[in-house]
Amino acid sequence: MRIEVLYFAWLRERIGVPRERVETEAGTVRDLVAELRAREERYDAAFSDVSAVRVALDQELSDFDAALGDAREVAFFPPMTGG
Amino acid sequence: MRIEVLYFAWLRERIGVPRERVETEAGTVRDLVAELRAREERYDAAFSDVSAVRVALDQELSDFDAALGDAREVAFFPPMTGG
Amino acid sequence: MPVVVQEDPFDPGAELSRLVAGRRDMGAMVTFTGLVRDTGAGDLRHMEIEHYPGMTVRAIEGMVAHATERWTLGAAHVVHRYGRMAVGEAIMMVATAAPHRGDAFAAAEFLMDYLKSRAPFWKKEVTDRGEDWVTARAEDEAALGRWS
Amino acid sequence: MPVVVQEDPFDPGAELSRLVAGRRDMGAMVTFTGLVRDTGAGDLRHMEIEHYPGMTVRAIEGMVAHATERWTLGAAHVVHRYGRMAVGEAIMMVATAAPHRGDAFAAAEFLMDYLKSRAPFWKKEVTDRGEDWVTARAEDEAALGRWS
Repeated sequence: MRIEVLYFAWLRERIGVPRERVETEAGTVRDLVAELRAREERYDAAFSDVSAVRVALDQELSDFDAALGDAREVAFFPPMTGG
Repeated sequence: MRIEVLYFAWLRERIGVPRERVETEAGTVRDLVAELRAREERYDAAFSDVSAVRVALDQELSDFDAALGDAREVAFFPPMTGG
Repeated sequence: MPVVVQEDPFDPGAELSRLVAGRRDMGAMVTFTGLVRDTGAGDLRHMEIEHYPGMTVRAIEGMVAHATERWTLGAAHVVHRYGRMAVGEAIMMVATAAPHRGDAFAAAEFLMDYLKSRAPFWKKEVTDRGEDWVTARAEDEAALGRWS
Repeated sequence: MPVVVQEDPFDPGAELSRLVAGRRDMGAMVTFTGLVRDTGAGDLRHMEIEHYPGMTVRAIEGMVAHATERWTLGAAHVVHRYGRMAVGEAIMMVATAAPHRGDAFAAAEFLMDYLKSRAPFWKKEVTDRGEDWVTARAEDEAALGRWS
Protein backbone atom coordinates (compact mmCIF):
# COMPACT_ATOMS: atom_id res chain seq x y z
CA MET A 1 0.00 0.00 0.00
CA ARG A 2 1.24 3.44 -0.89
CA ILE A 3 0.35 6.33 1.45
CA GLU A 4 1.17 10.03 1.58
CA VAL A 5 2.74 10.99 4.92
CA LEU A 6 2.81 14.64 6.02
CA TYR A 7 4.77 16.26 8.84
CA PHE A 8 4.16 19.68 10.40
CA ALA A 9 5.96 22.10 12.73
CA TRP A 10 8.85 20.53 14.70
CA LEU A 11 8.11 17.08 13.30
CA ARG A 12 8.66 18.46 9.81
CA GLU A 13 11.88 20.15 10.97
CA ARG A 14 13.27 17.03 12.69
CA ILE A 15 12.41 14.68 9.88
CA GLY A 16 13.56 17.16 7.28
CA VAL A 17 10.74 16.86 4.74
CA PRO A 18 7.17 18.21 4.73
CA ARG A 19 5.74 15.13 3.01
CA GLU A 20 6.77 11.87 1.41
CA ARG A 21 5.22 8.84 -0.23
CA VAL A 22 5.61 5.70 1.88
CA GLU A 23 5.24 2.06 0.84
CA THR A 24 3.81 0.19 3.85
CA GLU A 25 1.85 -2.86 4.94
CA ALA A 26 1.10 -1.35 8.39
CA GLY A 27 -2.36 -2.08 9.75
CA THR A 28 -2.63 0.86 12.16
CA VAL A 29 -1.12 4.29 12.65
CA ARG A 30 0.96 2.84 15.50
CA ASP A 31 2.38 0.17 13.16
CA LEU A 32 3.25 2.83 10.60
CA VAL A 33 5.09 4.84 13.25
CA ALA A 34 7.06 1.72 14.25
CA GLU A 35 8.08 1.17 10.61
CA LEU A 36 9.17 4.78 10.24
CA ARG A 37 11.18 4.69 13.50
CA ALA A 38 12.99 1.58 12.31
CA ARG A 39 14.05 3.35 9.11
CA GLU A 40 16.39 6.09 10.29
CA GLU A 41 17.49 7.90 13.40
CA ARG A 42 15.71 11.15 12.49
CA TYR A 43 12.34 9.33 12.48
CA ASP A 44 13.19 7.52 15.69
CA ALA A 45 14.00 10.84 17.40
CA ALA A 46 10.92 12.63 16.06
CA PHE A 47 8.55 9.90 17.28
CA SER A 48 10.36 9.13 20.56
CA ASP A 49 7.47 10.57 22.59
CA VAL A 50 4.20 9.95 20.77
CA SER A 51 2.23 11.56 23.61
CA ALA A 52 3.48 14.83 22.06
CA VAL A 53 2.30 13.84 18.56
CA ARG A 54 -1.17 14.12 17.04
CA VAL A 55 -2.36 12.35 13.90
CA ALA A 56 -4.90 12.99 11.18
CA LEU A 57 -6.14 10.40 8.66
CA ASP A 58 -7.35 11.90 5.40
CA GLN A 59 -7.50 15.29 7.13
CA GLU A 60 -9.63 14.19 10.07
CA LEU A 61 -8.18 14.01 13.58
CA SER A 62 -7.61 10.40 14.55
CA ASP A 63 -5.48 8.37 16.97
CA PHE A 64 -2.60 5.90 16.99
CA ASP A 65 -4.83 2.85 17.30
CA ALA A 66 -6.84 3.72 14.21
CA ALA A 67 -6.66 1.35 11.24
CA LEU A 68 -5.05 2.88 8.16
CA GLY A 69 -7.72 1.18 6.06
CA ASP A 70 -7.70 2.82 2.66
CA ALA A 71 -6.55 6.21 3.93
CA ARG A 72 -4.57 8.06 1.29
CA GLU A 73 -3.01 10.66 3.60
CA VAL A 74 -1.62 10.47 7.14
CA ALA A 75 -0.40 13.62 8.88
CA PHE A 76 1.71 13.85 12.04
CA PHE A 77 2.04 17.06 14.03
CA PRO A 78 2.44 18.47 17.55
CA PRO A 79 -0.60 19.60 19.59
CA MET A 80 -2.21 22.47 17.72
CA THR A 81 -1.74 26.09 18.75
CA GLY A 82 -4.32 28.02 16.77
CA GLY A 83 -6.39 31.02 17.79
CA MET B 1 -35.91 69.92 53.97
CA ARG B 2 -36.01 70.60 50.26
CA ILE B 3 -35.08 67.78 47.89
CA GLU B 4 -34.96 67.36 44.12
CA VAL B 5 -37.08 64.40 42.97
CA LEU B 6 -36.55 62.87 39.51
CA TYR B 7 -38.72 60.40 37.61
CA PHE B 8 -37.72 58.31 34.61
CA ALA B 9 -39.41 56.18 31.96
CA TRP B 10 -43.01 55.18 32.76
CA LEU B 11 -42.81 56.81 36.21
CA ARG B 12 -42.06 60.11 34.49
CA GLU B 13 -44.94 59.56 32.07
CA ARG B 14 -47.47 58.65 34.79
CA ILE B 15 -46.51 61.46 37.12
CA GLY B 16 -46.27 63.91 34.25
CA VAL B 17 -43.02 65.72 35.15
CA PRO B 18 -39.36 64.68 34.82
CA ARG B 19 -38.34 66.42 38.07
CA GLU B 20 -39.68 68.62 40.81
CA ARG B 21 -38.55 70.23 44.03
CA VAL B 22 -40.25 68.71 47.07
CA GLU B 23 -40.55 70.09 50.60
CA THR B 24 -40.48 67.10 52.99
CA GLU B 25 -39.71 65.96 56.52
CA ALA B 26 -39.53 62.28 55.48
CA GLY B 27 -36.83 60.25 57.21
CA THR B 28 -36.52 57.47 54.62
CA VAL B 29 -37.22 56.93 50.96
CA ARG B 30 -40.25 54.87 51.95
CA ASP B 31 -41.63 57.81 53.99
CA LEU B 32 -41.10 60.12 51.03
CA VAL B 33 -43.01 57.75 48.75
CA ALA B 34 -45.88 57.68 51.29
CA GLU B 35 -45.99 61.50 51.31
CA LEU B 36 -46.02 61.62 47.51
CA ARG B 37 -48.79 58.99 47.26
CA ALA B 38 -50.92 61.01 49.68
CA ARG B 39 -50.63 64.08 47.49
CA GLU B 40 -52.44 63.17 44.30
CA GLU B 41 -53.87 60.20 42.46
CA ARG B 42 -51.14 60.22 39.75
CA TYR B 43 -48.46 59.65 42.42
CA ASP B 44 -50.56 57.03 44.14
CA ALA B 45 -50.93 55.13 40.85
CA ALA B 46 -47.27 55.43 39.89
CA PHE B 47 -46.06 54.04 43.22
CA SER B 48 -48.82 51.44 43.69
CA ASP B 49 -46.32 48.60 43.22
CA VAL B 50 -42.93 49.65 44.59
CA SER B 51 -41.45 46.23 43.77
CA ALA B 52 -41.40 47.59 40.19
CA VAL B 53 -39.63 50.79 41.24
CA ARG B 54 -35.91 51.39 41.83
CA VAL B 55 -34.41 54.35 43.64
CA ALA B 56 -31.14 56.29 43.57
CA LEU B 57 -29.95 58.75 46.21
CA ASP B 58 -27.59 61.40 44.90
CA GLN B 59 -27.07 59.26 41.80
CA GLU B 60 -26.15 56.06 43.61
CA LEU B 61 -28.48 53.06 43.60
CA SER B 62 -30.16 52.76 46.98
CA ASP B 63 -33.29 51.18 48.51
CA PHE B 64 -36.60 52.18 50.08
CA ASP B 65 -35.37 51.75 53.65
CA ALA B 66 -32.45 54.13 53.16
CA ALA B 67 -32.41 57.34 55.21
CA LEU B 68 -32.70 60.47 53.08
CA GLY B 69 -30.05 62.07 55.31
CA ASP B 70 -28.78 65.15 53.54
CA ALA B 71 -29.34 63.76 50.04
CA ARG B 72 -30.03 66.51 47.54
CA GLU B 73 -31.47 64.34 44.79
CA VAL B 74 -33.76 61.29 44.82
CA ALA B 75 -34.57 59.49 41.57
CA PHE B 76 -37.32 56.92 40.97
CA PHE B 77 -37.37 54.65 37.93
CA PRO B 78 -38.32 51.18 36.69
CA PRO B 79 -35.76 48.36 36.57
CA MET B 80 -33.06 49.39 34.13
CA THR B 81 -32.87 48.03 30.60
CA GLY B 82 -29.46 49.07 29.35
CA GLY B 83 -27.06 47.22 27.11
CA MET C 1 -11.94 57.74 26.75
CA PRO C 2 -13.04 54.51 28.34
CA VAL C 3 -16.71 55.46 28.89
CA VAL C 4 -18.72 57.47 26.37
CA VAL C 5 -22.46 58.16 26.59
CA GLN C 6 -23.75 59.97 23.52
CA GLU C 7 -26.79 60.61 21.36
CA ASP C 8 -24.97 60.36 18.02
CA PRO C 9 -24.51 57.10 16.13
CA PHE C 10 -21.09 55.45 16.28
CA ASP C 11 -19.27 52.90 14.14
CA PRO C 12 -18.44 49.69 16.04
CA GLY C 13 -15.82 48.71 13.45
CA ALA C 14 -13.99 52.02 13.87
CA GLU C 15 -14.03 51.54 17.65
CA LEU C 16 -12.45 48.11 17.29
CA SER C 17 -9.84 49.38 14.83
CA ARG C 18 -8.92 52.15 17.26
CA LEU C 19 -8.56 49.69 20.12
CA VAL C 20 -6.37 47.34 18.09
CA ALA C 21 -4.06 50.07 16.74
CA GLY C 22 -0.56 50.11 18.14
CA ARG C 23 -0.96 47.39 20.79
CA ARG C 24 2.10 45.22 21.42
CA ASP C 25 1.17 43.70 24.76
CA MET C 26 -2.42 42.52 24.36
CA GLY C 27 -3.11 39.13 22.80
CA ALA C 28 -6.88 39.17 23.10
CA MET C 29 -9.67 41.61 22.30
CA VAL C 30 -13.34 41.02 22.78
CA THR C 31 -16.16 43.28 21.64
CA PHE C 32 -19.86 43.13 22.26
CA THR C 33 -22.15 45.25 20.11
CA GLY C 34 -25.84 45.63 20.89
CA LEU C 35 -28.06 46.48 17.92
CA VAL C 36 -31.66 47.61 17.63
CA ARG C 37 -33.52 44.43 16.71
CA ASP C 38 -36.89 44.47 15.00
CA THR C 39 -39.91 43.12 16.86
CA GLY C 40 -41.24 39.67 16.09
CA ALA C 41 -44.05 41.38 14.18
CA GLY C 42 -41.48 43.31 12.11
CA ASP C 43 -43.15 46.66 12.79
CA LEU C 44 -40.58 48.50 14.90
CA ARG C 45 -40.49 52.15 13.81
CA HIS C 46 -37.64 53.09 16.11
CA MET C 47 -36.29 52.67 19.61
CA GLU C 48 -36.00 55.43 22.18
CA ILE C 49 -33.58 55.23 25.06
CA GLU C 50 -33.90 57.49 28.07
CA HIS C 51 -31.10 57.79 30.59
CA TYR C 52 -30.20 59.60 33.82
CA PRO C 53 -27.52 62.06 32.72
CA GLY C 54 -26.11 62.81 36.16
CA MET C 55 -25.67 59.15 37.01
CA THR C 56 -24.97 57.23 33.80
CA VAL C 57 -21.28 57.85 33.16
CA ARG C 58 -20.36 57.51 36.82
CA ALA C 59 -22.28 54.23 37.18
CA ILE C 60 -20.55 52.75 34.13
CA GLU C 61 -17.14 53.98 35.26
CA GLY C 62 -17.74 52.13 38.52
CA MET C 63 -18.41 48.91 36.57
CA VAL C 64 -15.26 49.41 34.48
CA ALA C 65 -13.18 50.04 37.62
CA HIS C 66 -14.58 46.87 39.15
CA ALA C 67 -13.72 44.84 36.03
CA THR C 68 -10.23 46.30 35.92
CA GLU C 69 -9.60 45.22 39.52
CA ARG C 70 -10.95 41.75 38.97
CA TRP C 71 -9.27 40.82 35.68
CA THR C 72 -5.93 41.62 34.06
CA LEU C 73 -6.96 44.07 31.35
CA GLY C 74 -5.14 46.47 29.08
CA ALA C 75 -8.32 48.34 28.17
CA ALA C 76 -12.05 48.30 28.88
CA HIS C 77 -14.19 50.68 26.83
CA VAL C 78 -17.93 51.30 26.85
CA VAL C 79 -19.94 53.37 24.36
CA HIS C 80 -23.68 53.68 24.99
CA ARG C 81 -26.20 55.77 23.11
CA TYR C 82 -29.43 57.39 24.23
CA GLY C 83 -32.22 59.05 22.25
CA ARG C 84 -33.86 57.74 19.11
CA MET C 85 -32.35 54.99 16.98
CA ALA C 86 -33.44 53.01 13.94
CA VAL C 87 -33.60 49.24 13.44
CA GLY C 88 -30.11 47.84 12.87
CA GLU C 89 -28.28 50.76 14.47
CA ALA C 90 -25.74 50.08 17.18
CA ILE C 91 -27.09 50.89 20.65
CA MET C 92 -23.92 50.23 22.58
CA MET C 93 -20.58 48.50 22.58
CA VAL C 94 -18.19 47.03 25.12
CA ALA C 95 -14.57 46.37 24.14
CA THR C 96 -11.96 44.71 26.31
CA ALA C 97 -8.28 43.98 25.69
CA ALA C 98 -6.19 41.60 27.78
CA PRO C 99 -3.03 39.54 27.55
CA HIS C 100 -5.17 36.35 27.62
CA ARG C 101 -8.55 35.50 26.16
CA GLY C 102 -10.18 34.29 29.37
CA ASP C 103 -9.85 37.71 31.00
CA ALA C 104 -11.06 39.57 27.90
CA PHE C 105 -14.17 37.38 27.60
CA ALA C 106 -15.03 37.38 31.31
CA ALA C 107 -14.66 41.16 31.66
CA ALA C 108 -16.82 41.80 28.58
CA GLU C 109 -19.58 39.50 29.86
CA PHE C 110 -19.39 41.03 33.33
CA LEU C 111 -19.74 44.54 31.89
CA MET C 112 -22.68 43.46 29.72
CA ASP C 113 -24.49 41.87 32.65
CA TYR C 114 -24.06 45.00 34.76
CA LEU C 115 -24.95 47.40 31.94
CA LYS C 116 -28.18 45.46 31.32
CA SER C 117 -29.47 45.72 34.86
CA ARG C 118 -27.51 48.42 36.68
CA ALA C 119 -26.84 51.24 34.21
CA PRO C 120 -29.66 53.82 34.23
CA PHE C 121 -31.05 53.37 30.73
CA TRP C 122 -34.64 52.62 29.78
CA LYS C 123 -35.63 51.38 26.34
CA LYS C 124 -38.92 52.08 24.64
CA GLU C 125 -40.07 50.39 21.44
CA VAL C 126 -42.22 52.45 19.09
CA THR C 127 -44.19 50.18 16.74
CA ASP C 128 -47.22 50.46 14.47
CA ARG C 129 -49.19 49.26 17.49
CA GLY C 130 -48.02 51.98 19.87
CA GLU C 131 -45.26 52.57 22.39
CA ASP C 132 -43.96 50.07 24.93
CA TRP C 133 -41.30 50.33 27.59
CA VAL C 134 -39.08 47.27 27.38
CA THR C 135 -39.53 45.17 30.51
CA ALA C 136 -36.46 44.07 32.45
CA ARG C 137 -36.00 40.31 32.16
CA ALA C 138 -35.65 38.12 35.23
CA GLU C 139 -32.79 36.24 33.49
CA ASP C 140 -30.83 39.47 33.20
CA GLU C 141 -31.14 40.14 36.90
CA ALA C 142 -30.25 36.50 37.65
CA ALA C 143 -27.16 36.73 35.42
CA LEU C 144 -25.56 39.11 37.93
CA GLY C 145 -25.41 36.27 40.44
CA ARG C 146 -22.57 34.56 38.64
CA TRP C 147 -20.17 37.41 39.47
CA SER C 148 -20.65 37.44 43.24
CA MET D 1 -17.79 33.63 3.55
CA PRO D 2 -18.01 32.28 7.06
CA VAL D 3 -14.52 30.74 7.17
CA VAL D 4 -11.49 32.38 5.61
CA VAL D 5 -7.89 31.17 5.98
CA GLN D 6 -5.42 33.55 4.38
CA GLU D 7 -1.85 34.79 4.45
CA ASP D 8 -2.69 38.47 3.99
CA PRO D 9 -3.38 40.84 6.86
CA PHE D 10 -7.01 41.75 7.53
CA ASP D 11 -8.74 44.60 9.35
CA PRO D 12 -10.81 43.41 12.33
CA GLY D 13 -12.76 46.69 12.39
CA ALA D 14 -13.77 46.28 8.75
CA GLU D 15 -14.89 42.71 9.47
CA LEU D 16 -17.09 43.90 12.33
CA SER D 17 -18.54 46.73 10.22
CA ARG D 18 -19.39 44.26 7.47
CA LEU D 19 -21.09 41.93 9.93
CA VAL D 20 -23.15 44.75 11.46
CA ALA D 21 -24.27 46.24 8.13
CA GLY D 22 -27.89 45.75 7.22
CA ARG D 23 -28.91 43.46 10.09
CA ARG D 24 -32.48 43.89 11.39
CA ASP D 25 -32.87 40.67 13.33
CA MET D 26 -29.71 40.32 15.42
CA GLY D 27 -29.48 42.11 18.76
CA ALA D 28 -26.04 40.90 19.77
CA MET D 29 -22.64 40.63 18.13
CA VAL D 30 -19.49 39.36 19.73
CA THR D 31 -16.01 39.45 18.25
CA PHE D 32 -12.77 37.97 19.44
CA THR D 33 -9.53 39.20 17.87
CA GLY D 34 -6.21 37.50 18.56
CA LEU D 35 -3.14 39.70 18.14
CA VAL D 36 0.57 38.92 18.00
CA ARG D 37 1.79 39.79 21.49
CA ASP D 38 5.40 40.58 22.25
CA THR D 39 7.38 38.22 24.49
CA GLY D 40 8.00 39.12 28.12
CA ALA D 41 11.56 40.00 27.08
CA GLY D 42 10.22 42.37 24.41
CA ASP D 43 12.36 40.83 21.67
CA LEU D 44 9.83 39.22 19.35
CA ARG D 45 10.92 39.79 15.75
CA HIS D 46 7.88 38.15 14.23
CA MET D 47 5.57 35.20 14.51
CA GLU D 48 5.26 32.43 11.94
CA ILE D 49 2.18 30.28 11.65
CA GLU D 50 2.19 27.01 9.78
CA HIS D 51 -1.04 25.23 8.90
CA TYR D 52 -2.33 22.13 7.14
CA PRO D 53 -3.92 23.52 3.98
CA GLY D 54 -5.99 20.44 3.11
CA MET D 55 -7.51 20.24 6.57
CA THR D 56 -7.75 23.76 8.03
CA VAL D 57 -10.87 25.18 6.39
CA ARG D 58 -12.79 21.94 6.71
CA ALA D 59 -11.89 21.58 10.41
CA ILE D 60 -13.03 25.13 11.16
CA GLU D 61 -16.22 24.70 9.13
CA GLY D 62 -16.98 21.69 11.30
CA MET D 63 -16.62 23.82 14.43
CA VAL D 64 -18.86 26.53 12.97
CA ALA D 65 -21.49 23.94 12.03
CA HIS D 66 -21.39 22.55 15.55
CA ALA D 67 -21.82 26.04 17.06
CA THR D 68 -24.69 26.81 14.70
CA GLU D 69 -26.50 23.66 15.80
CA ARG D 70 -25.94 24.31 19.48
CA TRP D 71 -26.84 28.02 19.69
CA THR D 72 -29.32 30.28 17.90
CA LEU D 73 -27.02 32.29 15.65
CA GLY D 74 -27.50 34.60 12.71
CA ALA D 75 -23.85 34.43 11.71
CA ALA D 76 -20.58 32.85 12.79
CA HIS D 77 -17.46 33.96 10.94
CA VAL D 78 -13.83 32.95 11.37
CA VAL D 79 -10.79 34.57 9.75
CA HIS D 80 -7.41 32.99 10.50
CA ARG D 81 -4.03 33.90 9.04
CA TYR D 82 -0.93 31.82 8.43
CA GLY D 83 2.59 32.81 7.45
CA ARG D 84 4.65 35.60 8.94
CA MET D 85 3.17 38.38 11.05
CA ALA D 86 4.53 41.30 13.05
CA VAL D 87 3.92 42.23 16.68
CA GLY D 88 0.49 43.85 17.05
CA GLU D 89 -0.95 42.36 13.86
CA ALA D 90 -4.23 40.48 14.01
CA ILE D 91 -3.72 36.71 13.81
CA MET D 92 -7.35 35.72 13.72
CA MET D 93 -10.88 36.76 14.48
CA VAL D 94 -14.15 35.12 15.42
CA ALA D 95 -17.41 37.03 15.01
CA THR D 96 -20.84 35.81 16.05
CA ALA D 97 -24.27 37.40 15.70
CA ALA D 98 -27.35 36.24 17.58
CA PRO D 99 -30.75 37.51 18.66
CA HIS D 100 -29.56 37.36 22.31
CA ARG D 101 -26.20 38.04 23.94
CA GLY D 102 -25.87 34.73 25.77
CA ASP D 103 -25.78 32.78 22.51
CA ALA D 104 -23.37 35.20 20.84
CA PHE D 105 -20.91 35.02 23.76
CA ALA D 106 -21.11 31.26 24.24
CA ALA D 107 -20.63 30.50 20.54
CA ALA D 108 -17.62 32.84 20.30
CA GLU D 109 -15.97 31.24 23.33
CA PHE D 110 -16.71 27.76 22.05
CA LEU D 111 -15.16 28.57 18.68
CA MET D 112 -12.08 30.08 20.35
CA ASP D 113 -11.58 27.04 22.57
CA TYR D 114 -11.80 24.70 19.58
CA LEU D 115 -9.62 26.86 17.33
CA LYS D 116 -6.92 26.92 20.03
CA SER D 117 -6.62 23.15 20.35
CA ARG D 118 -8.30 21.54 17.34
CA ALA D 119 -7.56 23.69 14.29
CA PRO D 120 -4.32 22.64 12.56
CA PHE D 121 -2.18 25.71 13.14
CA TRP D 122 1.26 25.83 14.76
CA LYS D 123 2.80 29.05 16.00
CA LYS D 124 6.50 29.78 16.10
CA GLU D 125 8.04 32.81 17.82
CA VAL D 126 11.19 34.26 16.27
CA THR D 127 13.11 36.33 18.82
CA ASP D 128 16.62 37.72 19.22
CA ARG D 129 17.34 34.49 21.08
CA GLY D 130 16.25 32.14 18.32
CA GLU D 131 13.14 30.30 17.19
CA ASP D 132 10.64 28.53 19.40
CA TRP D 133 7.50 26.58 18.59
CA VAL D 134 4.76 27.75 20.93
CA THR D 135 3.80 24.92 23.27
CA ALA D 136 0.13 23.97 23.64
CA ARG D 137 -1.11 24.87 27.11
CA ALA D 138 -2.81 22.32 29.33
CA GLU D 139 -5.43 24.95 30.26
CA ASP D 140 -6.41 25.28 26.61
CA GLU D 141 -6.97 21.55 26.30
CA ALA D 142 -8.88 21.56 29.61
CA ALA D 143 -11.09 24.43 28.41
CA LEU D 144 -12.69 22.07 25.86
CA GLY D 145 -14.19 20.11 28.75
CA ARG D 146 -16.76 22.76 29.48
CA TRP D 147 -18.54 22.16 26.17
CA SER D 148 -19.11 18.44 26.53
